[in-house]
Amino acid sequence: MSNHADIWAAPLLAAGILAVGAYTVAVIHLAVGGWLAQARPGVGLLLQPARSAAVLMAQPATATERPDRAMAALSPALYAALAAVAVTVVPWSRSFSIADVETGIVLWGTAEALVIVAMFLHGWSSNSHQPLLAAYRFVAAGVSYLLLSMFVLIAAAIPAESLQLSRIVESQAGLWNVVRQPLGLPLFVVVALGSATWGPLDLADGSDVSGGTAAEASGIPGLVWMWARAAMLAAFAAMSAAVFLGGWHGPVLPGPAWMAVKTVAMITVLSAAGHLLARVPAERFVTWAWVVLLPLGFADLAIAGLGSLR
Amino acid sequence: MTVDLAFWVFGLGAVTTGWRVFRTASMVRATFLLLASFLNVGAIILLLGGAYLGVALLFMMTVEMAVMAIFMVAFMMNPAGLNPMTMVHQPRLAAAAGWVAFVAGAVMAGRGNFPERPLPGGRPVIADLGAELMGRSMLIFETAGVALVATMIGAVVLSSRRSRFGDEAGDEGSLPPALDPDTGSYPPGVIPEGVGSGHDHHGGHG
Amino acid sequence: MRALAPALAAFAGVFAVALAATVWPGAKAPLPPWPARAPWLGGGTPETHAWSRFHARYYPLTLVFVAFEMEMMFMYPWAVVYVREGVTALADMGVFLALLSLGVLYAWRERALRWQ
Amino acid sequence: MTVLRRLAQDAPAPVFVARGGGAGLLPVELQADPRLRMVGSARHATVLLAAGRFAGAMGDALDRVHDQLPSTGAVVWWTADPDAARPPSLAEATVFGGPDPVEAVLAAHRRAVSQPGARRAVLADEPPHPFEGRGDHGQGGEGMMGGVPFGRAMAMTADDRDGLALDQLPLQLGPFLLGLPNGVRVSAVLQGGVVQEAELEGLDLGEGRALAGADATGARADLRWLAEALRLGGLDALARRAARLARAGATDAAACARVAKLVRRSGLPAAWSKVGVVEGEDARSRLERRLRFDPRAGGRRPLPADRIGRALAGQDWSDALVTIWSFASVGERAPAAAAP
Repeated sequence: MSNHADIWAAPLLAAGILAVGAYTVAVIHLAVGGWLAQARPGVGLLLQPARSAAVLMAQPATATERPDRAMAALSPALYAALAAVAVTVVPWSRSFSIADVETGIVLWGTAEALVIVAMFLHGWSSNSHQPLLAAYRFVAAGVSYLLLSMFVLIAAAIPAESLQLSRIVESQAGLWNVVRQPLGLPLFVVVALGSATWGPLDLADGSDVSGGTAAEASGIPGLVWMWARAAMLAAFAAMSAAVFLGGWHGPVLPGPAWMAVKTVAMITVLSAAGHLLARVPAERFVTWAWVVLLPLGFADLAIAGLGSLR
Repeated sequence: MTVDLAFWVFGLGAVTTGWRVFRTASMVRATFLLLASFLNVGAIILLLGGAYLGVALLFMMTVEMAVMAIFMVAFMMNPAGLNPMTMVHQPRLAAAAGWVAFVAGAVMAGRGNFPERPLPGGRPVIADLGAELMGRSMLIFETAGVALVATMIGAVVLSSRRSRFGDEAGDEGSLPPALDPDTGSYPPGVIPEGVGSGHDHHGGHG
Repeated sequence: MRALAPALAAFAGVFAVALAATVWPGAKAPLPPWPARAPWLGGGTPETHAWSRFHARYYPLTLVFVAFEMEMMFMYPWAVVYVREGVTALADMGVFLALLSLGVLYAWRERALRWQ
Repeated sequence: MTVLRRLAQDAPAPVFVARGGGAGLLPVELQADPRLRMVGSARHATVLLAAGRFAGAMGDALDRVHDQLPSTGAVVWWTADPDAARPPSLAEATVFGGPDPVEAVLAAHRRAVSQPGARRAVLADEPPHPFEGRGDHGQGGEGMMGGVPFGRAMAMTADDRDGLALDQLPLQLGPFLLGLPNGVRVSAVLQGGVVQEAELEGLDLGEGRALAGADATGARADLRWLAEALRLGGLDALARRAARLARAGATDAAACARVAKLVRRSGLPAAWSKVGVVEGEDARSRLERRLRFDPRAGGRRPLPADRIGRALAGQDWSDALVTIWSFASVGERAPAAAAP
């Protein structure tokens, strides 16, 4: 059961899914924010991300005094491309993923690790102080949450006896992982918020460092970066839906529809977490991740292991 | 055909980025060019059918180069190469050694007599690896665990000044490295109390 | 490998488009004047370049992480054969993780997880 | 192209607000308006809204911010004394004297995205230090670490608490940074994101009339303070809610209590605990005091700037900002201006 898209169709499919996903993230983010701010958002909300994107497209790109131009151009592109490669391994139905790789969750982990590199380069390349501080503190958080991601995905692989995403979804036919391994999803949400540098883990682009690695970005480079962040969050929402919420399994509706519904639900959860939780100071997050969350990751693995003993 | 083409693309990519490592003045660029080189090598391993090994290489190298960048920038003078400089010491010797190694490797690869036992496609390589780790190689695997704990403890002991005895107690009793290990001379201003002064030693309490 | 090709193609395609979008609009524009290019400090000024021998406050942590991550690479194949191997695999990994927790516990007790 | 412009015109205007003399925390309330979007860096804005008076060093800082606004951006000056002397950056600004500048900002935004005439920089187009053609390679540097490559010196090493001697970054931050009270600038030496030494400077906010509504007391003042604190903590939606309540006059005690509850649940108090401990009191307890919206609790003696400056040493930069903001007095005379 290995299915994959045509090599020429793959980029278009990945970019299409991400474009829809990123726009959905933006709309839901505004809707939840408006609701929380009691601002009664109207239907104009649906166009608002396009409008804000148009502002950036009308704006010239700025430069700093002595940037590393190549790295400054490469890092947003790398980040966007990592969201694309991540979304390719997500299965949308029993018979369709863009690339149902045998080593799916390892490839996913590689993309997460490269996100840390992209983020660091984005902050480094402008040769500006606040982006640099933000990039370094992000790396501290990154090396702390990356292990959690590995633990929860490996735990999901145990009952599936495979690292392949389609098999992991298949293994949830009876019982979804969110029930079978209850610690997995909350820990994976931490990883999602970190990788998209969102809400409580917005350490790379936080307001306390004037927008962090993006503090110097305006115009289209800024837009590409913002898009990539939203796309990354969408990719993580889809991955959570596949690995923990049973993927395409569900009554009545066809598989892809269930995936869409679950992805949107996850985007709402992530967005609400972003709006309701304050940014965690990097130093405390690091201690917390190693001393509290990592043992929870062990426990998740133990639960998965004990549950899979025959 | 496609695989051949991909091999050449990744091969050239690996060599070019590897070469550029030594032609840049920025530590960050050097580190991530090296990463790019490793990623290309990982892709070649994937082409060779190492489904798990290839992706594992991509993963490990990414993480390790990210950590290396932090240390390179921290400890190297002029880490961004704002003033032009060269990354190589003893350039002639290095170039000669590099070429010798490259030619030797290329000759071995091209002229060597390798056994031809292609594995049947579709073998579950990852499960085989797992079975190996749980079977014959279990001792090796557990030994690696002990070695990694020793690595962690060693890394903490060597790098952290904070300790359970206090925030600056990590260097309790330790001395800065001597400039010249034979004569035991220290750079000016860092001669610790009780060293070379002939008095009784107090240790270095901060 | 055949399944990896679309993933690689998606990477390359999105990378190329995003790179072109970032680079192309500014390619012909003249460089903004010097004051427009000063680092953003909310009206403040720096004395030096930001690029420096940056004191990452968490360096012991990164070393612990590298060691830990190396061990994690064993766990992927382990997970695949877990159901087949049963209690052996559970015990094996239990010992392994117990060992590594010792490393993390030690790092925590020595306060190596805090900013140096 | 016209579609793009029409879309951009109707977008929420990304505005960077610089608070000057006589503005108090009144501009914080602007985020209540959904047609505006407050941004943290002038590079993200189409409109620079300068609120209040900008004299001396404040004017110089505004000039720098003005030049960092993308060249298509527009400038609006919100002032009670339109005839007062103004820094060069405000020479061509749209002047607005009324109580609510939102319409003026929106008009400036529409102008900026539809007919982007390049705004001229007001500072001289020259590098911080002349470097071209100097040094061994013509980029102003000497040897490995010397000279002024590309116009700036390189950072130099200094001892630090963990025994390493890595580079120090000496810089001045503000006065227009999120979390800095009006007219406060920080001269800090950072090493690896940790403050080694810091000094708070109170810049001259000038004399003259204050903006209508700049002075606020009681719950409204606390809500203004809270709105900025929440933005600093990454809670933009809650910050907008607090700003809306402040704008409505802070009369709804139950609504204020609900905001306080949401803030307590957000983890912000936990993030602020043990930060900026001065006289046995941390930023968390200062936050908690504000969250009670108790008019009698206000009016505590502002702390001298040098005490705050000393409290910053050893903190992470983001914690340092939290510390400074936790001491911000809501009135005009920010902590830095208080006599020791």
